[in-house]
Amino acid sequence: MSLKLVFLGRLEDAAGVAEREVPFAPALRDVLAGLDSELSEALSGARIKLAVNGKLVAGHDLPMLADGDELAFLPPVSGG
Amino acid sequence: MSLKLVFLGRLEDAAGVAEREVPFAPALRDVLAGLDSELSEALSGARIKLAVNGKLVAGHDLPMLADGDELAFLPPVSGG
Amino acid sequence: MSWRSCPPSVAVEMADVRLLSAPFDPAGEIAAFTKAHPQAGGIASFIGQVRASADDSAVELLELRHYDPLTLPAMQALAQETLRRWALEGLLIVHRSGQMAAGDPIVLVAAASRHRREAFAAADYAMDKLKSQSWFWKRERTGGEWRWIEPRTEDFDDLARWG
Amino acid sequence: MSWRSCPPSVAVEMADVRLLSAPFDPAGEIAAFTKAHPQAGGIASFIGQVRASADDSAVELLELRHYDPLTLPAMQALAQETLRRWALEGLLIVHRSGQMAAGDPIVLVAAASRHRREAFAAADYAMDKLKSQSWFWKRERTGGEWRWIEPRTEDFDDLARWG
Repeated sequence: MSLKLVFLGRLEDAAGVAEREVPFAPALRDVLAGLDSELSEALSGARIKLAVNGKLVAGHDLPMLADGDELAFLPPVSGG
Repeated sequence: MSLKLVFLGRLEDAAGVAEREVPFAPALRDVLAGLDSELSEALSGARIKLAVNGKLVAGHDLPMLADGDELAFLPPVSGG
Repeated sequence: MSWRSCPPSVAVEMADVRLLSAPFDPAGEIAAFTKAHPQAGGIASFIGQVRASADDSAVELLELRHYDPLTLPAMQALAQETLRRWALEGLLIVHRSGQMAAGDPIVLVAAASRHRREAFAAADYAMDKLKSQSWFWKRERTGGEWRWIEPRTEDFDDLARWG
Repeated sequence: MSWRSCPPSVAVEMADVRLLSAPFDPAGEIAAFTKAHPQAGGIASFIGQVRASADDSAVELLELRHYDPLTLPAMQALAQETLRRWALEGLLIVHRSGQMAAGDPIVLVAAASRHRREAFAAADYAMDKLKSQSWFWKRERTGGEWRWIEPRTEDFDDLARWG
Protein backbone atom coordinates (compact mmCIF):
# COMPACT_ATOMS: atom_id res chain seq x y z
CA MET A 1 0.00 0.00 0.00
CA SER A 2 1.41 3.39 -0.98
CA LEU A 3 0.77 7.02 -1.81
CA LYS A 4 2.27 9.15 -4.58
CA LEU A 5 3.56 12.58 -3.59
CA VAL A 6 3.99 15.25 -6.31
CA PHE A 7 6.14 18.32 -5.62
CA LEU A 8 5.58 21.41 -7.77
CA GLY A 9 7.75 24.50 -8.20
CA ARG A 10 10.33 25.15 -5.51
CA LEU A 11 9.02 22.17 -3.51
CA GLU A 12 10.70 20.00 -6.13
CA ASP A 13 14.03 21.42 -4.99
CA ALA A 14 13.10 20.89 -1.35
CA ALA A 15 12.21 17.26 -2.06
CA GLY A 16 15.07 16.64 -4.48
CA VAL A 17 12.63 14.92 -6.84
CA ALA A 18 9.45 15.83 -8.74
CA GLU A 19 7.51 12.88 -7.34
CA ARG A 20 7.98 9.97 -5.00
CA GLU A 21 6.14 7.01 -3.55
CA VAL A 22 5.72 6.74 0.23
CA PRO A 23 4.18 4.02 2.39
CA PHE A 24 0.43 4.42 2.84
CA ALA A 25 -0.92 6.35 5.82
CA PRO A 26 -4.57 7.39 6.18
CA ALA A 27 -3.92 10.94 7.49
CA LEU A 28 -1.83 13.72 5.99
CA ARG A 29 -0.01 14.41 9.27
CA ASP A 30 1.22 10.81 9.33
CA VAL A 31 2.44 11.14 5.75
CA LEU A 32 4.33 14.33 6.64
CA ALA A 33 5.71 12.74 9.82
CA GLY A 34 7.34 10.05 7.69
CA LEU A 35 9.38 12.63 5.71
CA ASP A 36 12.52 14.39 6.80
CA SER A 37 11.65 17.38 8.95
CA GLU A 38 12.92 20.07 6.59
CA LEU A 39 10.78 18.79 3.71
CA SER A 40 7.83 18.24 6.03
CA GLU A 41 8.05 21.84 7.16
CA ALA A 42 8.28 23.15 3.58
CA LEU A 43 5.15 21.16 2.62
CA SER A 44 3.26 22.50 5.65
CA GLY A 45 3.77 26.20 4.78
CA ALA A 46 0.71 28.45 4.95
CA ARG A 47 0.92 29.26 1.23
CA ILE A 48 1.14 25.62 0.10
CA LYS A 49 -2.04 24.21 -1.37
CA LEU A 50 -2.88 20.52 -1.62
CA ALA A 51 -4.61 18.53 -4.33
CA VAL A 52 -5.69 14.93 -3.77
CA ASN A 53 -6.16 12.95 -6.99
CA GLY A 54 -6.18 16.19 -8.97
CA LYS A 55 -8.75 18.01 -6.85
CA LEU A 56 -7.87 20.90 -4.56
CA VAL A 57 -8.69 20.33 -0.89
CA ALA A 58 -8.77 22.87 1.92
CA GLY A 59 -6.51 22.00 4.86
CA HIS A 60 -9.27 21.53 7.42
CA ASP A 61 -11.38 19.65 4.91
CA LEU A 62 -8.92 16.88 4.17
CA PRO A 63 -10.47 13.51 3.36
CA MET A 64 -9.11 10.24 4.69
CA LEU A 65 -6.54 8.97 2.23
CA ALA A 66 -6.88 5.74 0.28
CA ASP A 67 -4.31 3.37 -1.16
CA GLY A 68 -2.81 4.77 -4.37
CA ASP A 69 -3.92 8.36 -3.80
CA GLU A 70 -1.87 11.10 -5.47
CA LEU A 71 -1.07 14.09 -3.24
CA ALA A 72 0.21 17.20 -5.04
CA PHE A 73 1.83 20.00 -3.04
CA LEU A 74 1.34 23.34 -4.79
CA PRO A 75 3.34 26.46 -3.87
CA PRO A 76 2.22 29.90 -5.13
CA VAL A 77 1.98 29.91 -8.91
CA SER A 78 4.09 32.07 -11.24
CA GLY A 79 2.73 31.64 -14.73
CA GLY A 80 2.99 33.21 -18.16
CA MET B 1 -6.06 83.87 -60.15
CA SER B 2 -7.86 81.00 -58.39
CA LEU B 3 -8.33 78.95 -55.25
CA LYS B 4 -8.73 75.19 -54.86
CA LEU B 5 -11.53 73.95 -52.64
CA VAL B 6 -11.39 70.40 -51.22
CA PHE B 7 -14.54 68.77 -49.83
CA LEU B 8 -14.12 65.87 -47.42
CA GLY B 9 -16.66 63.31 -46.23
CA ARG B 10 -20.32 64.22 -46.66
CA LEU B 11 -19.32 67.67 -47.97
CA GLU B 12 -18.25 65.88 -51.13
CA ASP B 13 -21.90 64.90 -51.64
CA ALA B 14 -23.03 68.45 -50.89
CA ALA B 15 -20.57 69.84 -53.45
CA GLY B 16 -21.10 67.07 -55.99
CA VAL B 17 -17.32 66.86 -56.45
CA ALA B 18 -14.27 66.10 -54.27
CA GLU B 19 -12.48 69.31 -55.31
CA ARG B 20 -13.03 72.31 -57.50
CA GLU B 21 -11.34 75.50 -58.60
CA VAL B 22 -13.00 78.86 -57.88
CA PRO B 23 -12.02 82.41 -58.82
CA PHE B 24 -9.67 84.01 -56.32
CA ALA B 25 -11.08 86.08 -53.45
CA PRO B 26 -8.99 87.28 -50.50
CA ALA B 27 -11.56 86.51 -47.76
CA LEU B 28 -13.36 83.25 -46.96
CA ARG B 29 -16.78 84.95 -46.82
CA ASP B 30 -16.33 86.14 -50.41
CA VAL B 31 -15.37 82.60 -51.48
CA LEU B 32 -18.50 81.20 -49.81
CA ALA B 33 -20.66 83.96 -51.29
CA GLY B 34 -19.62 82.82 -54.76
CA LEU B 35 -21.03 79.28 -54.19
CA ASP B 36 -24.64 78.19 -54.31
CA SER B 37 -26.35 78.94 -51.04
CA GLU B 38 -27.01 75.34 -50.01
CA LEU B 39 -23.33 74.39 -50.35
CA SER B 40 -22.23 77.63 -48.73
CA GLU B 41 -24.42 76.83 -45.73
CA ALA B 42 -23.09 73.27 -45.47
CA LEU B 43 -19.51 74.56 -45.49
CA SER B 44 -20.29 77.13 -42.79
CA GLY B 45 -21.63 74.58 -40.26
CA ALA B 46 -20.35 74.85 -36.68
CA ARG B 47 -18.74 71.40 -36.83
CA ILE B 48 -16.87 72.03 -40.09
CA LYS B 49 -13.15 72.66 -39.72
CA LEU B 50 -10.98 74.42 -42.26
CA ALA B 51 -7.42 73.78 -43.40
CA VAL B 52 -5.55 76.25 -45.59
CA ASN B 53 -2.67 74.72 -47.50
CA GLY B 54 -2.79 71.66 -45.26
CA LYS B 55 -2.79 73.56 -41.96
CA LEU B 56 -5.82 73.78 -39.69
CA VAL B 57 -7.03 77.31 -39.02
CA ALA B 58 -9.51 78.51 -36.44
CA GLY B 59 -12.48 80.44 -37.86
CA HIS B 60 -11.64 83.75 -36.21
CA ASP B 61 -7.98 83.35 -37.01
CA LEU B 62 -8.33 83.05 -40.77
CA PRO B 63 -5.44 84.49 -42.77
CA MET B 64 -5.95 86.54 -45.94
CA LEU B 65 -5.96 84.12 -48.83
CA ALA B 66 -3.37 84.12 -51.61
CA ASP B 67 -3.56 83.02 -55.21
CA GLY B 68 -3.44 79.23 -55.52
CA ASP B 69 -4.29 78.50 -51.89
CA GLU B 70 -5.93 75.16 -51.13
CA LEU B 71 -8.92 75.34 -48.77
CA ALA B 72 -10.07 71.99 -47.31
CA PHE B 73 -13.45 71.74 -45.58
CA LEU B 74 -13.41 69.01 -42.94
CA PRO B 75 -16.59 67.59 -41.38
CA PRO B 76 -16.40 65.44 -38.20
CA VAL B 77 -14.11 62.48 -38.76
CA SER B 78 -15.20 58.83 -38.63
CA GLY B 79 -12.07 56.72 -38.86
CA GLY B 80 -10.96 53.14 -38.34
CA MET C 1 37.15 70.32 -33.53
CA SER C 2 34.09 69.01 -35.30
CA TRP C 3 30.50 69.49 -34.23
CA ARG C 4 28.27 66.49 -34.18
CA SER C 5 24.64 66.97 -35.01
CA CYS C 6 22.03 66.01 -32.46
CA PRO C 7 20.96 62.39 -32.65
CA PRO C 8 17.40 61.96 -33.87
CA SER C 9 14.82 61.46 -31.14
CA VAL C 10 14.72 57.85 -30.07
CA ALA C 11 10.94 57.98 -30.12
CA VAL C 12 10.89 58.68 -33.85
CA GLU C 13 12.74 55.45 -34.58
CA MET C 14 10.55 53.46 -32.24
CA ALA C 15 7.37 54.22 -34.15
CA ASP C 16 6.44 52.60 -37.45
CA VAL C 17 3.45 54.48 -38.87
CA ARG C 18 1.93 53.69 -42.25
CA LEU C 19 -1.03 54.90 -44.28
CA LEU C 20 -1.75 52.32 -46.97
CA SER C 21 -3.92 52.43 -50.07
CA ALA C 22 -3.64 48.66 -50.70
CA PRO C 23 -4.51 45.58 -48.60
CA PHE C 24 -2.05 44.39 -45.94
CA ASP C 25 -1.46 41.30 -43.81
CA PRO C 26 -1.96 42.15 -40.11
CA ALA C 27 -0.67 38.82 -38.77
CA GLY C 28 2.45 39.08 -40.94
CA GLU C 29 3.01 42.60 -39.59
CA ILE C 30 2.59 41.36 -36.00
CA ALA C 31 5.11 38.56 -36.65
CA ALA C 32 7.71 41.00 -38.02
CA PHE C 33 7.05 43.51 -35.25
CA THR C 34 7.39 40.85 -32.53
CA LYS C 35 10.65 39.65 -34.03
CA ALA C 36 11.96 43.23 -34.23
CA HIS C 37 11.46 43.72 -30.48
CA PRO C 38 13.22 40.88 -28.67
CA GLN C 39 13.60 43.00 -25.52
CA ALA C 40 9.86 43.23 -25.13
CA GLY C 41 8.21 40.67 -22.90
CA GLY C 42 4.87 41.34 -24.47
CA ILE C 43 3.13 42.60 -27.57
CA ALA C 44 -0.45 43.84 -27.34
CA SER C 45 -2.22 44.39 -30.62
CA PHE C 46 -5.55 45.21 -32.17
CA ILE C 47 -6.75 44.33 -35.65
CA GLY C 48 -9.83 46.08 -37.02
CA GLN C 49 -11.44 44.45 -40.03
CA VAL C 50 -14.50 45.02 -42.21
CA ARG C 51 -17.19 42.92 -40.60
CA ALA C 52 -19.02 40.26 -42.54
CA SER C 53 -22.72 40.69 -41.97
CA ALA C 54 -25.65 38.34 -42.42
CA ASP C 55 -28.11 41.24 -42.25
CA ASP C 56 -30.34 42.19 -45.16
CA SER C 57 -28.53 45.48 -45.16
CA ALA C 58 -25.09 43.94 -45.57
CA VAL C 59 -22.30 46.41 -46.21
CA GLU C 60 -21.02 45.67 -49.71
CA LEU C 61 -18.10 48.04 -49.61
CA LEU C 62 -16.53 50.37 -47.10
CA GLU C 63 -14.46 53.36 -48.15
CA LEU C 64 -12.13 55.43 -46.04
CA ARG C 65 -11.08 58.79 -47.42
CA HIS C 66 -8.19 60.78 -46.03
CA TYR C 67 -6.64 64.19 -46.68
CA ASP C 68 -2.97 63.87 -47.55
CA PRO C 69 -1.64 67.01 -45.83
CA LEU C 70 -3.25 66.08 -42.48
CA THR C 71 -3.84 62.35 -42.12
CA LEU C 72 -0.39 60.75 -41.97
CA PRO C 73 1.24 63.66 -40.06
CA ALA C 74 -1.50 63.39 -37.41
CA MET C 75 -0.98 59.61 -37.17
CA GLN C 76 2.73 60.23 -36.63
CA ALA C 77 1.97 62.79 -33.94
CA LEU C 78 -0.35 60.29 -32.24
CA ALA C 79 2.45 57.70 -32.28
CA GLN C 80 4.82 60.16 -30.60
CA GLU C 81 2.24 61.03 -27.98
CA THR C 82 1.63 57.34 -27.27
CA LEU C 83 5.38 56.73 -26.92
CA ARG C 84 5.64 59.64 -24.47
CA ARG C 85 2.77 58.33 -22.37
CA TRP C 86 3.94 54.72 -21.97
CA ALA C 87 7.29 52.97 -21.70
CA LEU C 88 7.36 51.05 -24.96
CA GLU C 89 10.00 49.19 -26.89
CA GLY C 90 8.15 49.85 -30.13
CA LEU C 91 4.87 50.94 -31.64
CA LEU C 92 3.27 50.02 -34.95
CA ILE C 93 0.31 51.84 -36.49
CA VAL C 94 -1.00 50.76 -39.90
CA HIS C 95 -4.19 52.24 -41.37
CA ARG C 96 -5.90 51.62 -44.68
CA SER C 97 -7.42 54.23 -46.94
CA GLY C 98 -9.55 53.50 -50.01
CA GLN C 99 -12.19 50.84 -50.66
CA MET C 100 -12.43 47.65 -48.63
CA ALA C 101 -14.72 44.60 -48.63
CA ALA C 102 -15.82 42.21 -45.85
CA GLY C 103 -12.85 40.57 -44.16
CA ASP C 104 -10.35 43.21 -45.29
CA PRO C 105 -8.17 44.61 -42.50
CA ILE C 106 -8.69 48.32 -41.81
CA VAL C 107 -6.33 49.08 -38.98
CA LEU C 108 -3.58 47.47 -36.94
CA VAL C 109 -2.01 48.82 -33.77
CA ALA C 110 0.71 46.89 -31.94
CA ALA C 111 2.66 47.96 -28.86
CA ALA C 112 5.73 46.16 -27.53
CA SER C 113 6.76 46.65 -23.94
CA ARG C 114 8.65 45.04 -21.09
CA HIS C 115 5.47 45.29 -19.07
CA ARG C 116 2.15 43.85 -20.11
CA ARG C 117 0.07 46.67 -18.67
CA GLU C 118 1.88 49.36 -20.67
CA ALA C 119 1.51 47.43 -23.92
CA PHE C 120 -2.24 46.97 -23.43
CA ALA C 121 -2.85 50.59 -22.42
CA ALA C 122 -0.81 52.00 -25.31
CA ALA C 123 -2.61 49.91 -27.95
CA ASP C 124 -5.98 50.74 -26.41
CA TYR C 125 -5.17 54.47 -26.28
CA ALA C 126 -3.87 54.64 -29.85
CA MET C 127 -6.99 52.86 -31.12
CA ASP C 128 -9.33 55.23 -29.26
CA LYS C 129 -7.53 58.22 -30.76
CA LEU C 130 -7.47 56.73 -34.25
CA LYS C 131 -11.21 56.03 -34.08
CA SER C 132 -12.26 59.43 -32.82
CA GLN C 133 -9.63 61.96 -33.79
CA SER C 134 -7.76 60.87 -36.89
CA TRP C 135 -8.43 62.45 -40.28
CA PHE C 136 -10.50 59.78 -41.96
CA TRP C 137 -13.99 59.93 -43.38
CA LYS C 138 -15.89 56.71 -43.83
CA ARG C 139 -18.72 55.77 -46.16
CA GLU C 140 -20.48 52.47 -46.71
CA ARG C 141 -22.23 51.05 -49.72
CA THR C 142 -25.42 49.20 -48.82
CA GLY C 143 -27.95 48.06 -51.44
CA GLY C 144 -25.95 49.92 -54.08
CA GLU C 145 -26.16 53.23 -52.17
CA TRP C 146 -23.19 55.03 -50.63
CA ARG C 147 -23.76 56.67 -47.24
CA TRP C 148 -21.30 58.73 -45.17
CA ILE C 149 -20.86 57.59 -41.56
CA GLU C 150 -20.87 60.13 -38.74
CA PRO C 151 -18.78 59.50 -35.61
CA ARG C 152 -20.39 57.42 -32.87
CA THR C 153 -20.98 58.83 -29.37
CA GLU C 154 -19.33 55.64 -28.10
CA ASP C 155 -16.01 56.66 -29.63
CA PHE C 156 -16.03 59.91 -27.67
CA ASP C 157 -16.90 58.04 -24.48
CA ASP C 158 -13.92 55.75 -25.09
CA LEU C 159 -11.67 58.75 -25.55
CA ALA C 160 -12.86 60.47 -22.38
CA ARG C 161 -11.24 57.66 -20.34
CA TRP C 162 -7.76 59.04 -21.02
CA GLY C 163 -8.33 62.51 -19.50
CA MET D 1 -42.23 11.39 -29.78
CA SER D 2 -38.49 11.62 -29.46
CA TRP D 3 -36.54 13.65 -26.96
CA ARG D 4 -33.73 15.82 -28.18
CA SER D 5 -30.77 16.30 -25.94
CA CYS D 6 -29.82 19.81 -24.91
CA PRO D 7 -27.49 21.57 -27.32
CA PRO D 8 -23.97 22.06 -25.95
CA SER D 9 -23.28 25.48 -24.45
CA VAL D 10 -22.39 27.96 -27.17
CA ALA D 11 -19.63 29.30 -24.96
CA VAL D 12 -17.80 25.98 -25.03
CA GLU D 13 -17.49 26.09 -28.80
CA MET D 14 -16.38 29.72 -28.79
CA ALA D 15 -13.27 29.05 -26.75
CA ASP D 16 -10.12 27.47 -28.13
CA VAL D 17 -7.84 26.64 -25.21
CA ARG D 18 -4.53 24.85 -25.62
CA LEU D 19 -1.66 23.81 -23.35
CA LEU D 20 1.35 23.05 -25.53
CA SER D 21 4.65 21.33 -24.82
CA ALA D 22 6.23 22.42 -28.12
CA PRO D 23 6.86 25.83 -29.74
CA PHE D 24 4.01 27.56 -31.58
CA ASP D 25 3.56 30.45 -34.03
CA PRO D 26 1.52 33.24 -32.38
CA ALA D 27 1.10 35.33 -35.55
CA GLY D 28 -0.07 32.26 -37.48
CA GLU D 29 -2.57 31.55 -34.71
CA ILE D 30 -3.81 35.16 -34.82
CA ALA D 31 -4.24 34.93 -38.60
CA ALA D 32 -6.30 31.74 -38.34
CA PHE D 33 -8.33 33.11 -35.43
CA THR D 34 -9.09 36.37 -37.27
CA LYS D 35 -10.20 34.44 -40.34
CA ALA D 36 -12.40 32.17 -38.23
CA HIS D 37 -14.33 35.17 -36.86
CA PRO D 38 -15.56 37.25 -39.82
CA GLN D 39 -18.42 38.71 -37.74
CA ALA D 40 -15.95 40.34 -35.38
CA GLY D 41 -15.02 43.90 -36.11
CA GLY D 42 -11.93 43.63 -33.98
CA ILE D 43 -9.40 41.21 -32.57
CA ALA D 44 -7.37 42.21 -29.52
CA SER D 45 -4.44 39.99 -28.68
CA PHE D 46 -1.45 39.65 -26.43
CA ILE D 47 1.74 37.69 -27.12
CA GLY D 48 4.10 36.99 -24.23
CA GLN D 49 7.59 35.91 -25.22
CA VAL D 50 10.84 35.07 -23.44
CA ARG D 51 12.71 38.34 -23.33
CA ALA D 52 16.16 38.66 -24.82
CA SER D 53 18.43 40.33 -22.30
CA ALA D 54 21.73 42.14 -22.66
CA ASP D 55 22.33 41.94 -18.89
CA ASP D 56 25.24 40.06 -17.39
CA SER D 57 22.63 37.87 -15.79
CA ALA D 58 20.94 36.90 -19.04
CA VAL D 59 18.30 34.22 -18.71
CA GLU D 60 19.60 31.23 -20.65
CA LEU D 61 16.48 29.14 -20.34
CA LEU D 62 13.05 29.52 -18.87
CA GLU D 63 10.98 26.54 -17.81
CA LEU D 64 7.30 26.41 -17.04
CA ARG D 65 6.01 23.39 -15.18
CA HIS D 66 2.37 22.51 -14.92
CA TYR D 67 0.29 19.87 -13.13
CA ASP D 68 -1.81 17.90 -15.60
CA PRO D 69 -4.93 17.37 -13.47
CA LEU D 70 -5.28 21.09 -12.73
CA THR D 71 -3.64 23.29 -15.36
CA LEU D 72 -5.66 22.80 -18.56
CA PRO D 73 -9.03 22.41 -16.75
CA ALA D 74 -8.40 25.74 -14.96
CA MET D 75 -7.49 27.41 -18.28
CA GLN D 76 -10.76 26.14 -19.74
CA ALA D 77 -12.69 27.46 -16.74
CA LEU D 78 -10.98 30.85 -17.17
CA ALA D 79 -12.03 30.89 -20.83
CA GLN D 80 -15.65 30.23 -19.87
CA GLU D 81 -15.55 32.95 -17.24
CA THR D 82 -14.11 35.42 -19.76
CA LEU D 83 -16.83 34.54 -22.28
CA ARG D 84 -19.51 35.11 -19.63
CA ARG D 85 -18.06 38.50 -18.71
CA TRP D 86 -17.78 40.00 -22.19
CA ALA D 87 -19.72 39.72 -25.43
CA LEU D 88 -17.20 37.93 -27.62
CA GLU D 89 -17.34 36.19 -30.96
CA GLY D 90 -14.42 33.98 -29.99
CA LEU D 91 -11.59 33.52 -27.53
CA LEU D 92 -8.20 31.87 -27.99
CA ILE D 93 -5.85 30.95 -25.14
CA VAL D 94 -2.58 29.18 -25.90
CA HIS D 95 0.03 28.57 -23.20
CA ARG D 96 3.38 26.82 -23.36
CA SER D 97 4.78 24.42 -20.82
CA GLY D 98 8.36 23.08 -20.79
CA GLN D 99 11.67 24.76 -21.58
CA MET D 100 11.92 27.94 -23.65
CA ALA D 101 14.76 30.17 -24.84
CA ALA D 102 14.92 33.89 -25.64
CA GLY D 103 12.41 34.86 -28.33
CA ASP D 104 10.20 31.80 -27.80
CA PRO D 105 6.51 32.58 -27.35
CA ILE D 106 5.08 31.67 -23.93
CA VAL D 107 1.47 32.72 -24.12
CA LEU D 108 -1.09 34.04 -26.58
CA VAL D 109 -4.53 35.39 -25.80
CA ALA D 110 -6.82 36.69 -28.55
CA ALA D 111 -10.38 37.94 -28.20
CA ALA D 112 -12.70 38.65 -31.13
CA SER D 113 -15.66 40.94 -30.66
CA ARG D 114 -18.02 43.24 -32.51
CA HIS D 115 -16.92 45.98 -30.17
CA ARG D 116 -13.34 47.07 -29.65
CA ARG D 117 -13.70 47.76 -25.94
CA GLU D 118 -14.93 44.24 -25.13
CA ALA D 119 -12.10 42.62 -27.08
CA PHE D 120 -9.44 44.66 -25.26
CA ALA D 121 -10.96 44.10 -21.82
CA ALA D 122 -11.37 40.36 -22.35
CA ALA D 123 -7.77 39.84 -23.51
CA ASP D 124 -6.47 42.00 -20.67
CA TYR D 125 -8.57 40.13 -18.09
CA ALA D 126 -7.59 36.67 -19.33
CA MET D 127 -3.88 37.65 -19.26
CA ASP D 128 -4.11 38.98 -15.70
CA LYS D 129 -5.74 35.74 -14.56
CA LEU D 130 -3.25 33.56 -16.45
CA LYS D 131 -0.34 35.44 -14.90
CA SER D 132 -1.55 35.35 -11.32
CA GLN D 133 -3.92 32.42 -10.92
CA SER D 134 -3.11 29.69 -13.41
CA TRP D 135 -1.34 26.51 -12.40
CA PHE D 136 2.15 27.14 -13.68
CA TRP D 137 5.46 27.27 -11.89
CA LYS D 138 8.34 29.08 -13.52
CA ARG D 139 12.08 28.71 -13.14
CA GLU D 140 14.93 30.43 -14.91
CA ARG D 141 18.46 29.28 -15.65
CA THR D 142 20.98 32.09 -15.21
CA GLY D 143 24.74 31.43 -15.19
CA GLY D 144 24.05 27.71 -15.27
CA GLU D 145 21.87 27.85 -12.12
CA TRP D 146 18.16 27.15 -12.04
CA ARG D 147 16.05 29.37 -9.80
CA TRP D 148 12.29 29.18 -9.11
CA ILE D 149 10.38 32.44 -9.62
CA GLU D 150 7.84 33.60 -7.06
CA PRO D 151 4.79 35.59 -8.15
CA ARG D 152 5.21 39.36 -8.43
CA THR D 153 3.15 41.77 -6.32
CA GLU D 154 2.43 43.59 -9.59
CA ASP D 155 0.47 40.62 -10.89
CA PHE D 156 -1.86 40.73 -7.88
CA ASP D 157 -2.30 44.48 -8.32
CA ASP D 158 -3.28 43.87 -11.94
CA LEU D 159 -5.82 41.29 -10.85
CA ALA D 160 -7.37 43.54 -8.21
CA ARG D 161 -8.64 45.81 -11.01
CA TRP D 162 -11.34 43.32 -11.96
CA GLY D 163 -13.11 43.23 -8.58
